[in-house]
Amino acid sequence: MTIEFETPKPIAQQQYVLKTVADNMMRPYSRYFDENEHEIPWDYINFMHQAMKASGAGSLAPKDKKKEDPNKPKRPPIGYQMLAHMLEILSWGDTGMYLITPGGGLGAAAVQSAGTTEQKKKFLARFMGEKPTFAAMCMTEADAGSDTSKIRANAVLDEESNEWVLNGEKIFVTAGDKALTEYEESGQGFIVVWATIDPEAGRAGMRSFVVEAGTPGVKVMKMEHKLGIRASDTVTIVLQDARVPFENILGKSTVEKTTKGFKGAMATFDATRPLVAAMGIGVARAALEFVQEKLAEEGVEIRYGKPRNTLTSIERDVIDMEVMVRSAWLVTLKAVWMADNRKSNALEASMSKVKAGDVGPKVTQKAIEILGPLGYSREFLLEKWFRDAKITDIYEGTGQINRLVVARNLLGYRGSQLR
Amino acid sequence: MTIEFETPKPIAQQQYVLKTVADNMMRPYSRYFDENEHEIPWDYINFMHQAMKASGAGSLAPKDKKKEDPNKPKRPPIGYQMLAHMLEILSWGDTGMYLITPGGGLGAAAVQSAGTTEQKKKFLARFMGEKPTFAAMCMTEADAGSDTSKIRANAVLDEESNEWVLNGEKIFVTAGDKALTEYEESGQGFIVVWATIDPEAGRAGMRSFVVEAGTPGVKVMKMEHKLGIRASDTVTIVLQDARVPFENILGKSTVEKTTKGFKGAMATFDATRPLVAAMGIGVARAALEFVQEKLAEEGVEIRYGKPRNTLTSIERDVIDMEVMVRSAWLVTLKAVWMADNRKSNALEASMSKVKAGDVGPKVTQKAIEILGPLGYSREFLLEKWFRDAKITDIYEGTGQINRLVVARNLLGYRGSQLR
Amino acid sequence: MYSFEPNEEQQMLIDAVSRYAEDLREAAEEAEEHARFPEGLVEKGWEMGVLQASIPEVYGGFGDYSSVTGVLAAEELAYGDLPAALAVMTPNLFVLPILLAGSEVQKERFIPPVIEMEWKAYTAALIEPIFNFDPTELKTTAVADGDDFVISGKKTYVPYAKDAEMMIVYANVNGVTQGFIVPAGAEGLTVGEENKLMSMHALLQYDLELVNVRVPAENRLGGDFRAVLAASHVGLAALAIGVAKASLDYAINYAKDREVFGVKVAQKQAMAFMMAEMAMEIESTRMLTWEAAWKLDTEKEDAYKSAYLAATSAIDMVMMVTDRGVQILGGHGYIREHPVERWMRNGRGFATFTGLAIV
Amino acid sequence: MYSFEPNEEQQMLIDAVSRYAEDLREAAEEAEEHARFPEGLVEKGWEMGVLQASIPEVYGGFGDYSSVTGVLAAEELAYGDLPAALAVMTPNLFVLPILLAGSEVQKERFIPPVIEMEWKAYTAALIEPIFNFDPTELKTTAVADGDDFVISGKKTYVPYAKDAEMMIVYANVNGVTQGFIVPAGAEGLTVGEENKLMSMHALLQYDLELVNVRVPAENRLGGDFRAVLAASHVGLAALAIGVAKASLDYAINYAKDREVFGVKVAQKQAMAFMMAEMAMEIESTRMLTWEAAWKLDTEKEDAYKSAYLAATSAIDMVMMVTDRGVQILGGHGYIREHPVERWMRNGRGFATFTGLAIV
Repeated sequence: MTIEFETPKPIAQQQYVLKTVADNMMRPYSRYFDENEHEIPWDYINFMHQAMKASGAGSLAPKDKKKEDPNKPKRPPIGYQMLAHMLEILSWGDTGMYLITPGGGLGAAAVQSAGTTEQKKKFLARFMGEKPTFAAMCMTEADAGSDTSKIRANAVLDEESNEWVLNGEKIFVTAGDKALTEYEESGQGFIVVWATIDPEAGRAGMRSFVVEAGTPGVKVMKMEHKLGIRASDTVTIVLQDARVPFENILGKSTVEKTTKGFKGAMATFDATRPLVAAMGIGVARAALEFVQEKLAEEGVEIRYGKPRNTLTSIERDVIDMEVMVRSAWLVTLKAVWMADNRKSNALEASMSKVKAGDVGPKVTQKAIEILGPLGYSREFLLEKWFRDAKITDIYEGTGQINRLVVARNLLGYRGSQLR
Repeated sequence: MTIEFETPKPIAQQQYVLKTVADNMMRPYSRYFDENEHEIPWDYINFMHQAMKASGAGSLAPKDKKKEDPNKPKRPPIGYQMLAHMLEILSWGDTGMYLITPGGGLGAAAVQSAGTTEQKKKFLARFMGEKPTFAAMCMTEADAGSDTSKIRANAVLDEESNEWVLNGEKIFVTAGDKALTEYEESGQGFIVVWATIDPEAGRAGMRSFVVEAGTPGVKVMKMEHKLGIRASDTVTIVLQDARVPFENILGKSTVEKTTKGFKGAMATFDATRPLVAAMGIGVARAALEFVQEKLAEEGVEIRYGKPRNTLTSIERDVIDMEVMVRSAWLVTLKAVWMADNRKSNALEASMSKVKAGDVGPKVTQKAIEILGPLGYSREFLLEKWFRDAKITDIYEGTGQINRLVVARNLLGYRGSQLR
Repeated sequence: MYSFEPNEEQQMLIDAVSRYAEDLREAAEEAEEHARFPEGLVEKGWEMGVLQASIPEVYGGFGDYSSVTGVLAAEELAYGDLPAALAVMTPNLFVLPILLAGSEVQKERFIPPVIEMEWKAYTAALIEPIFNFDPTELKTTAVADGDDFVISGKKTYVPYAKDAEMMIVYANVNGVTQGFIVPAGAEGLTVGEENKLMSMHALLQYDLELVNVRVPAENRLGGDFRAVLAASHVGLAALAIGVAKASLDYAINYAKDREVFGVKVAQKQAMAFMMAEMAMEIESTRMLTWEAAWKLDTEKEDAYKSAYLAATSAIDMVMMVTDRGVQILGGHGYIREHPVERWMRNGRGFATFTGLAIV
Repeated sequence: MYSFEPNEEQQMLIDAVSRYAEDLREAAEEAEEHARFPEGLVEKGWEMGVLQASIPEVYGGFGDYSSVTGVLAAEELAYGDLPAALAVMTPNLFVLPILLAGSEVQKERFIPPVIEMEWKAYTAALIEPIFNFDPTELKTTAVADGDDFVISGKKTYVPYAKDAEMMIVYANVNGVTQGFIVPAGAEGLTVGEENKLMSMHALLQYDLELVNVRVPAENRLGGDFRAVLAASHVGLAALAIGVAKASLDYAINYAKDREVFGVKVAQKQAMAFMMAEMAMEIESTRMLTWEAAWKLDTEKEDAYKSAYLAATSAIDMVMMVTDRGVQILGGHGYIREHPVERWMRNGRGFATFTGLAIV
């Protein structure tokens, strides 16, 4: 080991490719899909589907290990680092569009991390199919936001038919509409629904279920109108006596007096936090670079190296923005590097998420202020990036929830000791 | 009523007088008494004592009402407003020296607010005597800081001698040494000690007792070495079977199932919070004005009215400093105006304290940064003001405790609902 | 004396405006989504006569100009809805600069037609579509030519420019900003695109181009532009306070209502502290704004500076507060059903809105 | 590759320095109160050979210069005590600029005598006692005169100037900052008053006056001053991290130990959040600093800029963190028995300390 900051070659190559995607398939359409909230950017979706199929990627989730060539020198794993870079640059392109990239997102990731080999085969093959296909994760309920112990959706086993019967209402499901609605252009998707199989058991009774699009009793009830990331749909899903085969449960079907299963789910969140951070940082970098370009056009030079007292207000702002964006990114990189190297990264993961949640709104808002009347206008994408950036401070645990997680890890406290 | 910001004439006159005191009796000696921590500025003390005697003030505590001349038009009361201005400008001079202004400070204030007429006569007359005389308040204990319910000092009535026997240890007593030590130059002082007369009764059992200098069993154990406000002594006081006459208890000698007495004490704190805020603002204003003078000497103009983007970094800092100092002061003024007009000001009082606690450190530290190598040097008073200012965020309730108070008042929560 | 309570007359006005502001609040979401106010809403606000009450009788009004009163009313209006408040107050942009910096003749001639019972689009053009816009160093120029001034330049964020009967255009005269009364349809004056901004969709604002627009010298407001700028500073500060207060109150209600981990959201120390700080910063800015307005009314030497400090405070305060308003609602804050996201978008603009409100 | 772990050699150095830093911590309070380090303390640090290990053998050392290694060691030293760290590292101020910006001849001639086993006062003079000091636009000038340069100006914050055998004086040569090797006792060179600062009382620093001090042209470091400035930026950033980390760790221990309202102070959400944010900002600055040091070592194009960003981050971070360190201790934080107040005074100076540490 040593201290090093060289971008690995495969990542640099991927960055190059995705920059082209962002420049050509995302940015030119960003404004349109922001102004036309519930339209779907099929061009981008189809392009990404084909591109990923061609590259053999299939899904943005970390890949299973390839068979190793014993003659090749062993390289340290960079899967999460790769992913963080990909998400960062695609969000630099357009966070809303990125969020509906086909390939299964969090839904597929749940199957991959908690499913049996059989389940993986059954549910994940579709993402390499002819048409772009979506999956979504359904966790939040109206009365269960950060406090996931209050989930009320339930699954009852019908022993006669050997089916699970699901009831409940899930809100804030990202890409839920695309996962459930069978568009002409898309394959059959699914959602992964968190529900309790034993309401008395608290978190120990929580399980996740794969619910295929087309299942009777499952309905998309409401598409939210949002502040930002409008290219992605956020929906409410109602399950009314929705029946799924027994084998669609992810994890054990019996309840033991342990919250291991649930903690597993929470650990998945830990793993995804730096990835969410990366997305927020992508947006912030977009805004920073935009301001830097505009300032260069206006002939405004940023004099690095000067004491703060001798700077202009704008120089100081831009320098502070750079500090924020870069440091948030490095903290994120460290968190994914730890994940790749199987080091426990709960502290770093939540740190990166908090940082990105702070930095995105601050940097985008500063950018708007610096550009004045132009910054606030919908002529540029800056104001949109500001709206997009705020989501990072909110989803996958608000800044406050993540500060709690940071503090617990820092102080060595359990949840019961620091609420 | 109307909205008005004209400084009342009597206050303006007092400001003028105290400015002269600050300029001549405080500032020239500030550095000396900072560097020589436990020396006593008798010149200042004697001067203030004579000045206050001459003006009939006697004490900085709000005066009792004068007999009204029925022919004169009735004026709205301005006692607290006057006091806030006085403290602000004396702290602008030197907070440490202000804190040992003779006249009884918080100790005398406690007698004045909770004592009987007889007690007031007995204990307060001395402040108009030949020699400067001090009193101090003893509340905090090693294990009872913000959490006053944990006070362990106790008072037991010796029914034979009809004396209270006090035991306990009090820390962080401001001017405690001057209140208890009989210097050649000073009169006999006293301390007001908070103790429980019924350990089972919790806060309902808390009472305060006047303990005269010279009482056997009372000892100043330790004089603290502090970050700032070094001209004032902060001491630990130990009471070991210290006996005081029965009539030295302030308030009822019996315990009822009510915390009224204690709440009264807390209300006193509410009343003093804007005054503590005023002190912090005085220091901040000193630093701000010092920077403004230096910048003017250097030919640096602050271009008010310009959009932030067109400012220099220093202009922006100075403008922000002005905003902070002025707004904290206006919030404080409102709080004391409310007190004078008998409006409930718990919210405003704690707001002013939080603001001043934030503003003092921020403004003084910015001032240091702006003046660079000179700002950090002990050649100027700036670095001292920074050290002095920090106390505002700490004593009479830390910034965090006061935020709690603000939040409770804002949200309409009792202490039990928001801890 | 110090005193921190509106007088009786002001309190009555506050109460009346506050009732009207409830209508604004109710209409706000739809107005934003459809980029149009419901019929009669702005007119109803105008009919309350807030502006008229601050114009002396001799110019057709029925009161005296008071910056303090204007500030109190503006906060209440913005507590309802910022763009609607700006719409109701658009004629201020024309009337008050004339009152503050115009000649006796200009006041008598131009003010009375505006402050009639009916809201009419009289407006003003200050902001320019450039980087580092500075109202004290405008790029739009006015050059004396015989008895006329010839004005050229570009403007943006001009409310109701399309319908305006007359407007004030600010221009640079030898390094000094001066206002000029320009009639609609003046030769060389083109109303351009409707501005599409991050918020305030229902407040129609436009680009403006002036190519050698000629106005008689008597249309020039000869007074000190800094008085107008200061009236904008306190006006915007008051509006920012209103928006911030709206966001805080909404967040408080939400946080006291919603449970998380067995207690109310508001009972979480971190959340409670956030709200405490929001309240403190609102109060701080309000005090600065009141003092500045009072200084303007009493013609204190440093009144302009005070107004500037109030505006500076307001810009940062409203951003902090409205951001936290969204944050306290969490996921719900991001949904357009709740107004906090709209207030955050409003809040983001105050650094840019110079000249858009004058009280 | 990305990698975030010191290599084995670095880890051994960290461990060794960390043990020595415990001595520094123990001595710090008394050193500050008496304005003197205990006998042998600085020398003991010097004997660890951190500097020597980063000088190639050809110049008398036994290793290769690595900014990353220097940064790691500096954090550990400052975790013990900032002024002692600066004292131990004072000879760096003389040696490293020669290594970074000197000629081969200068390196061979001037470096070996300094890095012998004994700590000797070799130092450097950069800071000037003026408002708006800017290391890239010095007021001290050096003018070529025949084969010599003639240097005039005033300096301040020069560590151990009184005992220095030789020092580097930075001066403005036609708008460019350049270092000059100046021997003690050079004609025209006067060591003035001992500086009395807000903190670091035991680190003796002095004013310096130069009146037409003449040095041969061969004493001029001809290389790029920006390399020296960058080495100072990362050095100070690393020291700031050490001070901040010390404060956070102390606050954590205190808050986990002390009870209030029936729970530990650390269990209060507001307190816990404060510490979480302190940790995050420390980690953020550390990452920037490591990256900058790595860029310096690998000669990346934007290495100087990265170093500057790290220093900028460090200045604000260390102020925030050390202020909160005091705050978390409440009244106890204000008492000089606890080191948090000293760290806060240390922290306040980083905006000013440019050139006081070079790694």
